[in-house]
Amino acid sequence: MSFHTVEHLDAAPLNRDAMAKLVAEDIPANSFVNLGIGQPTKVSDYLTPERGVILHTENGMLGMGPQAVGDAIDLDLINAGKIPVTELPGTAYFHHADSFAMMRGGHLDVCVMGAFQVSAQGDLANWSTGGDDSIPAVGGAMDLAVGAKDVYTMMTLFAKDGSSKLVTECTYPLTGLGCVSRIYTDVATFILENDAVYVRETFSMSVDELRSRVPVELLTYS
Amino acid sequence: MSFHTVEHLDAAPLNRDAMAKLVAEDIPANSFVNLGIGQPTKVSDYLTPERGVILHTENGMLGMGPQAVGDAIDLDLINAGKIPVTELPGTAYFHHADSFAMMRGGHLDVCVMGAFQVSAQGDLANWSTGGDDSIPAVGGAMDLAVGAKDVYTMMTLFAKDGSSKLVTECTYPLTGLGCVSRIYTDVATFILENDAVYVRETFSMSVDELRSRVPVELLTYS
Amino acid sequence: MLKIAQSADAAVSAITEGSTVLIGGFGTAGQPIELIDALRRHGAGNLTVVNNNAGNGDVGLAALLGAGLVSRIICSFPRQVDSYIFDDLYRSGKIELEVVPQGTLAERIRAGGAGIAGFYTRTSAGTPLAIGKESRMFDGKEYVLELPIRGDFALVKAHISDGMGNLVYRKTARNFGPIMAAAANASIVQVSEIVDTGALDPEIIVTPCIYVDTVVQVDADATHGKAKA
Amino acid sequence: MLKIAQSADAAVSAITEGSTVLIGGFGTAGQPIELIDALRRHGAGNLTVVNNNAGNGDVGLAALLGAGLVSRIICSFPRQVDSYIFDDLYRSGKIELEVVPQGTLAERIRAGGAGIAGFYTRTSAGTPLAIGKESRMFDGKEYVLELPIRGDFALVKAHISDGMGNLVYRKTARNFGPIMAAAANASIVQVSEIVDTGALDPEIIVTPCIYVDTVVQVDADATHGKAKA
Repeated sequence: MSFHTVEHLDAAPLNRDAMAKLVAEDIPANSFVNLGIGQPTKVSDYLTPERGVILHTENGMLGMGPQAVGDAIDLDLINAGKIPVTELPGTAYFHHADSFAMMRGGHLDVCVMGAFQVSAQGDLANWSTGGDDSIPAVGGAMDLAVGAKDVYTMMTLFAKDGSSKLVTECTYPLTGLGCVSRIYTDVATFILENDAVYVRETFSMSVDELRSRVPVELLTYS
Repeated sequence: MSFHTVEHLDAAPLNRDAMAKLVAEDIPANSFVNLGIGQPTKVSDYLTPERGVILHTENGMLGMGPQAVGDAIDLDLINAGKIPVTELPGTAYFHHADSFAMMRGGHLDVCVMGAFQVSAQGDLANWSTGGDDSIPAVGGAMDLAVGAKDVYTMMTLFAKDGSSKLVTECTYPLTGLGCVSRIYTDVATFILENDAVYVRETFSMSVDELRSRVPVELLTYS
Repeated sequence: MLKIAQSADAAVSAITEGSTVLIGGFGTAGQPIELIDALRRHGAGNLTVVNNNAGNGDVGLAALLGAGLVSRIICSFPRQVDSYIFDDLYRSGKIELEVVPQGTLAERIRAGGAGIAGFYTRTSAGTPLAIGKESRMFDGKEYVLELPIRGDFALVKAHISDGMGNLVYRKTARNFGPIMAAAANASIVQVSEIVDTGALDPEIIVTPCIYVDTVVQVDADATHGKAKA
Repeated sequence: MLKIAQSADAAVSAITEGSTVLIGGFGTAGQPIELIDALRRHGAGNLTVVNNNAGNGDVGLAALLGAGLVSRIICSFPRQVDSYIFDDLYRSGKIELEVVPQGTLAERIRAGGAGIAGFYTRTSAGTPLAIGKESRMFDGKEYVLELPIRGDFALVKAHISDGMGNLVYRKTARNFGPIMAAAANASIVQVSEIVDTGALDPEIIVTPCIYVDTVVQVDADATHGKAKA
């Protein structure tokens, strides 16, 4: 794929919905996709049926439909975030080992996950902040990280203290090595390819400003 | 289990049907059983429904019924020997990996297989005579040998040249190590337990005659 | 041969102190609440529990933990918004936790039922969860050696059983049930309906009866997955 | 996205010289005869074929071998009463044979589709088929390390597909189909019927559409498994 780096200097930083919409637009038509718990779930709101994207949920379902409301709520039909969902025509159910075989075996085209940190090499940290007091809980994140053909991540680019979450080396416990191919943030989107990090778009700030705040070499598409 | 060794000196050597009947009588009620290709298939003729024995066939079926005849023949419904069979109430179908997981995972109570040789330690040789010209073909024999809780074998005790097929060490290529627990032959039945070989019954010959022709220490139950 | 128990309490009565118990469910979907409640009343302690989570709210698995009967839990995602009972036990050092990536957990349970003594997966390679585990390169990538998980008992929730113990499940409540039933020495299954043997199409059976030891029918309303409120 | 091919010949047209082709079936049950015949007409040679057997009589897989298109076969049971075409090729050194215990063959194919780089099985430990393979002790017993099998293509016979490629099978014709579909880069499936998406109950689908690339409907009489004579 080839891009031109675009700076949207007058745009506001993206909110969560705008980020989800951007991710949804980038997911190839007719692909098999897993959306992680939390923010990535929102991506499904922007996947129109014509796109033919088929959603996998780790708890044993391919062909997941929108969130269930009212009488459609069935506590035997939930997604990975334990939210009641619906089934679409062509849905299939399977047990957990088969579900993760599907994931680990490289059959999913894209997964979208939240991130605490992503390194310039595509290392992902999104399951633990490593605090002594934190209870470790990984779920399916490590399986998704190694299994999906493409791993897209969503996060705000800067932590509350202003530090960049796109880093030279992750300081938080790793989820997977060299697995991330795209990073969607509120102020920029990045593509990781050829062992380098490219800026694809910026929102509200220039590439130069990004470079001043992100400790990773940022290339641009010409 | 405890037995008394019985010598049926006046009996004729068992034919294949009589051997199959003996095996069938020894299979515990309500057990899950796999009958190997060839002679062991005959055992099913002597398993009455009241016994509640459930037959597994390696090609993906639990609850196999009798051989199909006439209009009941369906080429999509065959046993491991590729003979058309029928299904009983409570049958389940599954794919090959699941079928052998069932076997390898130790869930079958008994399997019955033919044998070329069995050693005093319970080693089994039943897949190749090791001739240079022979085409190797193992099928599911090695999986059954390690998977079933009990492996019963059926064979004539003596080869055409008069040599014993119950041996100190198998000379034919092995199928599995230390897996056989019972040996049914035309002239005697043996139980392998506590690292020893016990004669349970003889047909047409005495224990002493067996001892003179079989190069393995034979114990008797008192 | 299938035992049909007359109550959930009868179904779990053979579970002994110190057992490893595989408990199905992903959150509350597929969680065999009635069997877990019976196990709590039964009172066998020092249990090792294998479940994807570590309980929600103060019912089911959470209540079992709360009763102090579980000394060790193997799961992928203990920390949830309503896992406060586990959280307290963990922080006060009253329960041992082994966190396993979810797919590795499922595959280890499958291996336990399938006679696989170990397998190599890329999952967790290079992460803290691989520390202390053997790893090995295949085709230039690092894989971690993972070992099977088996249970003395499994508690599973299915939808329908026939008279022999053949099972079908319902929607995403299937999750860990089939692999746990296969990986336990004795599987105890709660269903909302028991039908005559032969009433289930042989093509649709998910768990063949060979993996099922005890079945108990529980109140259908409680197991059909509808919201109760 | 599912391709629905208009003929078996069109369905196999992308298979190239030197490919590894997983071919379903146990004997003739589940053997995708029409796809194999099309592959023979297609003529791509130097194939590696993975199948439980090595052909029966002079049709289907046997005919593919007879046409000289297969240089290597991986199977568990080549020698059958009517495997004379394979027997001749083997004895004259025209085909390479790898014999694998049937359960190990199935598990290696499953591993290929499931991202497992290797697994330990007791099957074949201490036998000639373990020679040259790594082995290792677990709990005092010897286990053999086995590696995954993947295919460039899989040829599978199923019973019904929906419009997305979700599959159900028929009786023991299911055999290797589901695991081969999952272990191939491109799966080509012949079915006797294609139904509307949504017409199959989601609970009974055996192969989810993610594992299916191309479906072709062939003459139903030939695939319903009834004796033809």
